Amino acid sequence: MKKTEKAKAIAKKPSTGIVLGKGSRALRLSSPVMTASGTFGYGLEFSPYMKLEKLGAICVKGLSLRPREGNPPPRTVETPCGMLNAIGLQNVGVDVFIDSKLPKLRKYKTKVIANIFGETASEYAELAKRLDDAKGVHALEINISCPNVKKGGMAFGTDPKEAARVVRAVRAVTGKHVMTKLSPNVTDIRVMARAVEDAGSDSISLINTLTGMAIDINKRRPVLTTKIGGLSGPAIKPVALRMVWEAAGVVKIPVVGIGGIVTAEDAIEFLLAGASAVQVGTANFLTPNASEKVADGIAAYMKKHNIGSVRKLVGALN
Amino acid sequence: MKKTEKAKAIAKKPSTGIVLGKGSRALRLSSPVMTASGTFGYGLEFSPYMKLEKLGAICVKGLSLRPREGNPPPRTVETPCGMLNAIGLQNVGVDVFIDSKLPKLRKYKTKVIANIFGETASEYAELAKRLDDAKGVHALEINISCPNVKKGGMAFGTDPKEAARVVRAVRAVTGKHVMTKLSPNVTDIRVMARAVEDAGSDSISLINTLTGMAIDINKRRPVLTTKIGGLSGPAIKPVALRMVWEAAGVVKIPVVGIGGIVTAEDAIEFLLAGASAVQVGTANFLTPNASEKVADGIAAYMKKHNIGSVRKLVGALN
Amino acid sequence: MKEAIIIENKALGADYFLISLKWALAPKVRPGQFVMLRVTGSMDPLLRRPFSVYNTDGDTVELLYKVVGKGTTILSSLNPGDDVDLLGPLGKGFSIPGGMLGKSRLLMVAGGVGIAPFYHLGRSIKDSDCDNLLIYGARTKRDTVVVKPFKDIGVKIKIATEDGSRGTKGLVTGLLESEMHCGDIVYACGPSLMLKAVAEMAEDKGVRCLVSLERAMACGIGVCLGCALRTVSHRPGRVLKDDRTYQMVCSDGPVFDSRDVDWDKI
Amino acid sequence: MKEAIIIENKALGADYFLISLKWALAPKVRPGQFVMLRVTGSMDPLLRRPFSVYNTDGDTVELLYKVVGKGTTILSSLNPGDDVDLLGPLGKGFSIPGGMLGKSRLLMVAGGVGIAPFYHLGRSIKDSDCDNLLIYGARTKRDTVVVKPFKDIGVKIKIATEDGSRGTKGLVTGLLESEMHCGDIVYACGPSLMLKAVAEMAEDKGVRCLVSLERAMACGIGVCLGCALRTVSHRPGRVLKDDRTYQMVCSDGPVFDSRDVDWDKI
Ligand SMILES: Cc1cc2nc3c(=O)[nH]c(=O)nc-3n(C[C@H](O)[C@H](O)[C@H](O)COP(=O)(O)OP(=O)(O)OC[C@H]3O[C@@H](n4cnc5c(N)ncnc54)[C@H](O)[C@@H]3O)c2cc1C
Ligand SMILES: Cc1cc2nc3c(=O)[nH]c(=O)nc-3n(C[C@H](O)[C@H](O)[C@H](O)COP(=O)(O)OP(=O)(O)OC[C@H]3O[C@@H](n4cnc5c(N)ncnc54)[C@H](O)[C@@H]3O)c2cc1C
Ligand SMILES: Cc1cc2nc3c(=O)[nH]c(=O)nc-3n(C[C@H](O)[C@H](O)[C@H](O)COP(=O)(O)O)c2cc1C
Ligand SMILES: Cc1cc2nc3c(=O)[nH]c(=O)nc-3n(C[C@H](O)[C@H](O)[C@H](O)COP(=O)(O)O)c2cc1C
Ligand code: FES
Ligand code: FES
Repeated sequence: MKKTEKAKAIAKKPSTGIVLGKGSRALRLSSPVMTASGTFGYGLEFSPYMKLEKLGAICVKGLSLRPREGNPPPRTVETPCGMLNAIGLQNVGVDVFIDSKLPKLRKYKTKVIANIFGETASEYAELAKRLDDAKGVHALEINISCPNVKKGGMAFGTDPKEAARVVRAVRAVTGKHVMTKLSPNVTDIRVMARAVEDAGSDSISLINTLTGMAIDINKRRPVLTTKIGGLSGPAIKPVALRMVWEAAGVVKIPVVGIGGIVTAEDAIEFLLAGASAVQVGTANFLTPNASEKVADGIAAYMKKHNIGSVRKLVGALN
Repeated sequence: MKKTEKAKAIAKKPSTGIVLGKGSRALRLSSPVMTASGTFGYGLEFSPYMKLEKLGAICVKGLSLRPREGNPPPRTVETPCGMLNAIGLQNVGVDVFIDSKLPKLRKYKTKVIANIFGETASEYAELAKRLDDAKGVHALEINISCPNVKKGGMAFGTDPKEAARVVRAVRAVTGKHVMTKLSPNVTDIRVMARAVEDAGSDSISLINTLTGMAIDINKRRPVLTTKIGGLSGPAIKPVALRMVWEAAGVVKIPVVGIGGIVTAEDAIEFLLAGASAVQVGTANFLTPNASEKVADGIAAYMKKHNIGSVRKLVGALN
Repeated sequence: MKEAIIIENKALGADYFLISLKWALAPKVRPGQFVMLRVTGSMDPLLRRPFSVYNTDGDTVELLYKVVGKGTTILSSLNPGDDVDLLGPLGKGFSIPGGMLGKSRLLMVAGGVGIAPFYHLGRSIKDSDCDNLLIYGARTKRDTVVVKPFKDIGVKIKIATEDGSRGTKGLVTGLLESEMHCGDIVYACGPSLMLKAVAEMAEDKGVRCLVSLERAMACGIGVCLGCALRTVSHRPGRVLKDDRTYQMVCSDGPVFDSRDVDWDKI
Repeated sequence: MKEAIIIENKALGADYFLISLKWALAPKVRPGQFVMLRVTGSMDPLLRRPFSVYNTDGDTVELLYKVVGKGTTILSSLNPGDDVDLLGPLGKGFSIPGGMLGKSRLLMVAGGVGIAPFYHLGRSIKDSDCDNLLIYGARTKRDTVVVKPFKDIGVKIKIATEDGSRGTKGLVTGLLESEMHCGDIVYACGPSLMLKAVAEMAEDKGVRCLVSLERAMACGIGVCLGCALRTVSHRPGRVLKDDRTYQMVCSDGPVFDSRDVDWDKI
């Protein structure tokens, strides 16, 4: 390739960069593709399978103040085009994360989002405080929508007032970008989206899992010991897409689309519906480099359709 | 076979009969398997493919006061393990149904449930009145949960007060069994279930479709002209099962389970979760005799596990 | 829904395949009818896929298909001996308008895989007296995968390819302009835009024209009401508004009189 | 996740199959490790399926599997030349407790398809001095599908069938009673209840016992935290409560020291 041709090729390369939010709390992503919390470990586990740098960000497994041991097994069960999980937020706790996971993660040139979960608003605030000066954490994702724990979790995610309370508590103690992750188990997602926007969230991500159930007809028992679990995977994509489209229609802050994304085509549907970025979840289990493939596929689509910047795709329905 | 052996065999044949509700409004079904409204036409279309008598009941396509032409195409799109539809309740109208469909349906030895839909509570009542003395209609299913029409529909299905108002209006004018069909697009299905029970519903059926969306990334348009449609099929089964289990836990009236049932195993999950009967929907498109197979499969399971009556399966979780 | 056993599943090039199936209901199929095929026992893809019947012979049915997505990819990977689940025959198929057979020339117009139903039709009319003609449009020479079979049954055929690599260069409509004559009956199958153009031309010339349409289908038997087509006709039993009506492509069609179709809303 | 090509997919009877795959990573597999196999490009079944590696030979890997449901049914329908997607090798596999190799006798105990990992193990230890023994339990003679391969590599084998149609009548634990001796190392794979019984017997006799466990798995690489096993050990990095700990069968196992397993909660 001659020099000028090379320059042209580079000029033509579509820009996949996207900025979520504004000012000092802007989250600058080199790609609109992130990985969803709980499906990508602490990121490091995937380095043998893909280039982590291809990702805009990694959302790590939900963190709580103290380590949590999670629910008794069985914790997962396959369903048609989906799976139910009831992990129960097993995690090493925020301190171990900061001390022993984060230093290794910092070596990778990708953003890190800490997904946090508390049983009270002040626990959320405490988590945010501890992470506020953790080097290498670029944003906090408030998980107000986990169906698999008894206290907090879902309650915060289905009541707009409670949700706003958590967001305000976190907002008050951190200068980092705050992303609030919404639960789909509500009558009107727009109400929730507006509530967390008003409370000061810099962005919203959705959807977390739909609550569901599976029964073992031979044992005549729910398969999961918790009876109910969270449904994820391609099965939920149409619901997720609808909610992202609805939420994006009523808030000004950026929206991150999650739910059943396996291919670049899936991700593009979410971008067109109004998401500024996406998270790949369950697909990481099917193909450890699924998120990388999604990122590559979006770039290829942009090239094919002559779309210079990923921003031009966001909400670009005819 | 000798006479005594035959008698024994008959005695051993498990009883699949089930009675929904009490007194004069009891709905006596020979099988817990029905077909879901909108997926089985007016029943007659399936007689070439199966024995309609195998069914406990047939729920016919949603009926409105006046004929409705439905939504512009495309009206359906496949999704992972599911489909979205936005038929828009195209139907011949209640009068044509009574005059020209019902007489033919009466010839089959199975119960007929008329699924009704109005834009106001008084339209529901008017429908119920017209059907009240229609010979061959054994129950009314109130559809307060159709996502595919602009007026009424979902609003009735997501607000417990509105739902109760519709049920009371119908209850006031009919002596027939009233089954109320709930929408899954709510934060707490138990609130809806209790509201319609208190309003006088004889039974509840759930779930109707989850609202969802699909986007054509080449045309950059929602696939459905209505943008949003109703998600059905195996994909929604875990959500449906969870909601049936939750609803059955809080009401005393019988619950009819719907959502993604394809096989007898699926149906048995619903029975164990607390449903007294089930409806087979989208599966009728995959296999026109799916409902017959489900009915046969339940009987086989009962035989294998030595369960004398289908009632013993209802809610029989260990 | 009777099981069918694959006898052969032959790649014809350019993503086309011809599949032969042993199927008890094969003798019942009339030209222009279709079947709904379930390519897998899995729930993804969930729905059956519609395919026109290309040919029948005793208890064998043949389908000509093009690989375009999930379902057809799976179908193309199946082997002789595998079984698939066929529902059909479905739809009304081509019907020769009353009394015209033998008196009118049939002008068959096919675009791409729209050629599929014409072989069966061609065989069924091959003893007619008229000088029937098939006009076959495709993108390139590679896409004209079934020319010889038509020649073998004595159907006259003219070809148009977009790049001119076989036959006339251009679209079928170009060829049609000179070939469509008063008194012909036109049967057309192919992309919607082609059908629309053919229908307009037929209307201009006052020629009867039947079109075979495609729609996303869930049930194939007229019950889901998914495959609605806006028509301007007033067949009984359908709901009207603004003088239009929805008919079902699967059960009222897939073949429609071109004058009945609301081409603005296709 | 490297693509693998099917070389052979042989029915062994009684729903068992032996599949041979050409797979670049085959040489890396250690005995007792497993792979996660994606049987279809479709989204149903969604998840990969875990299978122990039965054997490796150059760039060939062999899996012994039993058809029990959706995924294994699809797998059994695949043909030579088809490709499948393998993730692995995964898990820690069997490790010979420090310094015991060559000094202790290996007593392999297999129940049903639990035989799978032992062929690879058997081959890897076949040059050891000890008089190793495989005890193989199955329901009936028909289910004892891989006896000869073990004999061919010189592994001594004793069989128990539930109906007595081959070998001793009864469960493997019956045979074990007389075969398990102090100083042996027991490696066991099979149904949980069998493993529990074997573990108890080993504990009674003071014999080291490693068990290979199964769990529903989503990721296979330790990230979904789905395949939790309650253990009584205190390995670092795990969360404790009431002195117990969850370990992941996929990444901490699938082989565990039987004393570490909380058998009450299996
Ligand atoms: C009555 C009828 C007869 C047909 N006859 C034939 C035939 O003889 N040979 C043949 O190859 N095809 C025929 N088709 C089209 C065929 O049904 C589709 O190509 C097939 O369903 C695609 O399935 P898929 O899973 O491979 O593609 P999908 O993955 O479902 O979709 C891939 C692409 O194909 C488009 N598509 C999907 N379904 C249809 C459809 N029903 N019609 C048009 N486009 C569609 C989608 O929009 C998408 O762009 C017929 C369709 C109808 C309605
Ligand atoms: C580490 C490991 C190694 C294994 N090695 C082998 C092997 O070498 N050969 C072999 O045939 N099988 C092996 N299995 C079991 C195998 O993974 C399951 O039989 C398979 O996943 C079933 O898939 P399916 O889709 O056919 O069944 P499904 O339709 O998913 O289920 C059918 C039945 O099998 C049960 N089942 C499903 N998954 C598992 C599982 N992971 N473990 C136990 N039961 C299950 C279900 O509860 C159900 O009753 C192994 C499992 C693990 C965890
Ligand atoms: C095994 C598993 C664990 C999860 N853990 C978390 C978690 O810790 N925090 C959180 O916010 N979401 C969690 N989720 C939800 C996902 O991040 C995501 O929102 C959901 O799975 C939908 O996306 P998907 O369909 O792409 O998987 C988890 C999901 C799965 C499947
Ligand atoms: C094409 C289609 C049309 C439907 N029409 C109606 C209707 O008229 N009235 C109604 O109450 N439900 C209607 N439904 C909802 C079904 O009755 C059922 O509640 C839903 O599809 C979930 O069940 P399934 O997953 O088994 O299909 C329709 C569903 C489909 C797929
Ligand atoms: S496909 Fe269902 S009505 Fe035509
Ligand atoms: S299967 Fe995911 S952690 Fe083991």
